[in-house]
Amino acid sequence: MLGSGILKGLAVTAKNFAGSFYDPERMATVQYPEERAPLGEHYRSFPLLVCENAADPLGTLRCVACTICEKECPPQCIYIEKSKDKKPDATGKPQLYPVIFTIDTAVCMGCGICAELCPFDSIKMDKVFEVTATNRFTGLLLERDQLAKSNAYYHSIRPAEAAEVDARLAAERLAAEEKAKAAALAKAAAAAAKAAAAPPTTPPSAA
Amino acid sequence: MTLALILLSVLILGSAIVALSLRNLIHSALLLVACWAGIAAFYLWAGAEFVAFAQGLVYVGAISMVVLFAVLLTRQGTASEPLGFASWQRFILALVAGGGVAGILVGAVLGTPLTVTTPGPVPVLTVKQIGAQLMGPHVVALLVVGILLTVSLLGAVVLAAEENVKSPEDEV
Amino acid sequence: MSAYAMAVAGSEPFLERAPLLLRDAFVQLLPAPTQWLVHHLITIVAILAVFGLFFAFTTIAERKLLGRLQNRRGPNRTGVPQFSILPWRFKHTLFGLSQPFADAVKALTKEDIVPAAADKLLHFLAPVLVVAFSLLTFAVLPFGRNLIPVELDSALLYFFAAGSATELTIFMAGWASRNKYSLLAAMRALAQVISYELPLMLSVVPVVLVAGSLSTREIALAQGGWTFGIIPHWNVFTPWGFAGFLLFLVAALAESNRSPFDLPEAESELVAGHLTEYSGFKYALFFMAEYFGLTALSGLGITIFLGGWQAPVPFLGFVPSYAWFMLKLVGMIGFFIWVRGTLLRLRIDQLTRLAWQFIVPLALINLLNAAFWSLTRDWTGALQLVRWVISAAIVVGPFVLLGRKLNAGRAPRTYRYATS
Amino acid sequence: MSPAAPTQAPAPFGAPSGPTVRTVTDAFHGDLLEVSMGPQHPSTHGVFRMDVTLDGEVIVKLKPVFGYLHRNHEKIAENTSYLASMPYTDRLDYLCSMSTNWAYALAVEKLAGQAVPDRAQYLRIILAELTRIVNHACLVGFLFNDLGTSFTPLLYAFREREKIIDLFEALSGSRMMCNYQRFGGCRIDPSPEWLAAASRLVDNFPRFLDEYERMLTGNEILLARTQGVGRLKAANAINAGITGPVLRAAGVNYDLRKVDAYGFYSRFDFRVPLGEHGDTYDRYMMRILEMRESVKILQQAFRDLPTGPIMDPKAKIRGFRPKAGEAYGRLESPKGELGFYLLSDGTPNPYRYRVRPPSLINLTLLEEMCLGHTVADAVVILGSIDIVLGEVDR
Repeated sequence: MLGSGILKGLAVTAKNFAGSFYDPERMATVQYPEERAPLGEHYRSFPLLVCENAADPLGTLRCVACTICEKECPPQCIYIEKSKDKKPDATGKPQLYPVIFTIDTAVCMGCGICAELCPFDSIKMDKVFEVTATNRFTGLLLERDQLAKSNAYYHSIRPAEAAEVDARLAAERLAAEEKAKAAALAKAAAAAAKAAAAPPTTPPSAA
Repeated sequence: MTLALILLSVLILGSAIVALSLRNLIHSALLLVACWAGIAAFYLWAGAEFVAFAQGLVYVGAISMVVLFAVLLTRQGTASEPLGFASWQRFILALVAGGGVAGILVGAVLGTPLTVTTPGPVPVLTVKQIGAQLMGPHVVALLVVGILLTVSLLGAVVLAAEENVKSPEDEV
Repeated sequence: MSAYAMAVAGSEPFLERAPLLLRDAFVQLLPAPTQWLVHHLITIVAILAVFGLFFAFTTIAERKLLGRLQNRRGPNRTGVPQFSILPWRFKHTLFGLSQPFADAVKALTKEDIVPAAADKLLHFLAPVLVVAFSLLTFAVLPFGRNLIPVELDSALLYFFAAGSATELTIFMAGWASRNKYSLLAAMRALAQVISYELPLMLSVVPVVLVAGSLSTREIALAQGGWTFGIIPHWNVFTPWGFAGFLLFLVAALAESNRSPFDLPEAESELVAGHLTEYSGFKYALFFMAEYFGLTALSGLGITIFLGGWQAPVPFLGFVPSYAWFMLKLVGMIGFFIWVRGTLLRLRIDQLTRLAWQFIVPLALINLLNAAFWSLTRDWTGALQLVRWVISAAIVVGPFVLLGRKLNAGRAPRTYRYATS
Repeated sequence: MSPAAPTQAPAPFGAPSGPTVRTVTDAFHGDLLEVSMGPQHPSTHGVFRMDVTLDGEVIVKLKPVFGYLHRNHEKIAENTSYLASMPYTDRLDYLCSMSTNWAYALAVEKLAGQAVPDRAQYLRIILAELTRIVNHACLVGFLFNDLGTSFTPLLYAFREREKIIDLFEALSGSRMMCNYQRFGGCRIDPSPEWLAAASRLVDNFPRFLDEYERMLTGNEILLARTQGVGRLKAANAINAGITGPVLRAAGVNYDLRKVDAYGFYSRFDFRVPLGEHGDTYDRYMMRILEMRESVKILQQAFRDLPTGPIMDPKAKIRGFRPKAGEAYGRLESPKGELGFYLLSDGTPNPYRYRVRPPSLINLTLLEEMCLGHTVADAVVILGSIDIVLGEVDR
């Protein structure tokens, strides 16, 4: 009969009206500034640069200015200038570091490809999404010191991933130390062998 | 009361005259509506409540819509184009028709014996009484009007139904 | 207020008379020559104040109700600001109830844009007139046992005469804007009013026939009393009254341009229809007029079908009549909001087809039905049952037949599937 | 705006051809009205424009105008590496980034001869079908908005869509710009909790569909507004290269999930709903029925999801350089056949990159569907075609 479909529709909306008062399945709204929906483990907003020490963020950046991210960034929002000198990196190896590292967050689309491709676990995706600026040119252009976030912060936003990264880095560092030790040992051994081959009057010294 | 009558007459006559002189058809039509509204107000002033509201309902509410609809649907080109002088024939015909109507009206007005006496208390005519009058002594007139309107409605339906283009929805 | 009403008022409870007493007390304070004027002014001011506020809260109620229907919360932030003039530090969102006032401030402070090509005078007049016409209709509604602003013998006629002029203003707005969407909206408004003025009146005529009066007061009074002490003698509880009420609801929705008949405004097709070129306070005025029109039509529906200000059950008779009226009004508005939250919009040709092929014939049949009902007034006992059955059959039969014809060839379909 | 204009106008679609007989009512025909609907219009689903010529409210001519959202997608892709185009494909059909990602990954994998592990194949099907549900729910909601509801069906659909979108966010880090598929697998392995939540959601989804259908499918106004409106003939649809639910609503059995059986679709048991009339109602029902079939596919996928790696260990993320050659990868996106054509010259960038966007090609017959209908119908027909301007304009 004419009108039955309309009546059914009215019944459904009435059910939803009632349901919105008690059924969280129906009323899924979160009252934003007071309540916040939890962000997922993999949530990403803008990139950040991980540094080892929060007290000296620029001195302990993991970034070695390899510019892979700069080249691969789809919207080309990263600009890097390499340093002239070298500093030891996380694994103690002397590396270049970025003198200038800027990300234009007005251009950045938050795809996370930079973080994915970074071989040094330096650039990672942040989770802050409440970003405002009063100047659209300078305010959204993030410099090195604004981008640098400590490893502890990285741990706080992505615990699982950060732990994995730390473990990997630790392993690398260990490997590097082992290698250095092995190299030192080898050197010592070589020196010892040399010393043994030399006249015994020379006292054996540590290399 | 007299002041009200003067204001009403100014409204009615003024809007009618301006409506005639304007070149913009829509403006004229709207002024015509204002004129009708003024007439309704005049009936109200005269104590004919029922007629006043009927006037408002039929003219201001319905006929104005039809007039506007017709203007919008049949308007050709811009509305403000003044009509040129077409032919003497038309001029004479217009004169005859207008003069005829004016003559009848003037004759009717002058022919009515207007007694200038102070009337006694006007009997309040209820809708019921009007209805009884309509259905009683004037039932024939009412029926004739009804038949006339029905015939015109049917004519309109026939006119409108002549164009029988199949809409794409009908074809399967 | 007529002498009759005053005489009746004398024997009524205090609450029933309170508004009149208040008015009279105030009027007495003034010198005698101005009393009649103040008397009327107070009535006008009271209507403006009450229904102005009612409009304000209807907008928030609509937004919140629609929100709940759609599983949202609706506006719930606007409340008392912290730096208020209140002596104590009080900050509360008040469930967003002060939203309409914030909206009013916003509408007032917005730029008023008049298109360069627009017909300036008509563009300005349209919002003014639309509010004026929609307010006129309040004059004849009986808000309470003694609360009728103007008692007219042909009140219903007046109501429709005043109400039908609002579509004219919509036409003015649409045409004066010189916008193609607005022009289409103007045409739609005209077509709509031509189609729905008649059904609206025809749906009311049966009541006039049975009550034997065009006066809203008489019609409301005629619906007093209860059967078996619980079923009120409202027109809606008769077969012809129920059918008439449904027809009235549909026609009233169309007349007040509410969803599913909001064709002139049709936001998905015509951007905002006749409102496209309006901004700021003029836009708010149209909005206001729409709600006034809706309120007035709801008030009329209550008066002629839902027993007016009569209490639904005898033991609640102590509640003042105007409270009942307002309660019913809230219910009606709530129903309209509910319908808006559910239904889709009709197309203009379907709208006119619905009017001419369904509602007008049904309304005419319902008129016959009402005639039958008033002729068989003295049937009692078992005959009463027969009367009910016949009356119901008179409306249900044509309803089913016409409905089938209207919906011919359309039904939910079943589909075939391919598995490879 | 000449008085003779009505007779010069093309005959409405479906009007009887042959010599026109002038009737009395011809005299009442006014001027034709040209309205440019869009690019700023609430119902053109983005910055799309329809130049319509109206006789009263009936459309006698309609010209779709697009390109307002042109972003040089294909040329940009030819100047960046293969991987860097992946996030850009999110922006093609921004409602269904998971499917679009997959289509691109499919093309690149074909080009590079890259294998995909089983778990990744299943994940892709899960995400593509979830995307189909997201897209169809959105579409149906927007269609009802075009039909004039006050957002109610749209918000119900969005409520359910939001749950799926939240899953996407939890998995890929972004709600709509997922950037999830990679050449040779997927980016992130979902946790067991994620899979459980997704499975629960899918199991509950038919309840929502039932309620939705109860609310609207039998609604008399919906039937009147959509049945017989915007009819598309199967032959015309095939000629125009229309694909997806629009084609199937016209009764043509063509679903790439069956035709190509890409991915692991051959392992799944599902049916393809077919329409009969090709009108707006059929297109609407195709979406509803496809959502029900998607739920079936998803339930099978969650049941059979294998364990294992999600990325082919031989896949190269950095320095990806496919051998010279060409490939066309296509899949059944929610809107139709979405294809990526790639021509490689052995450099890190594709030499030629071309998208076959279903939205654009489905749009080509808009005029044919709309002629003879009113403005109100044109909006609904456009809504039922399901376009996303990001994909139309690229």
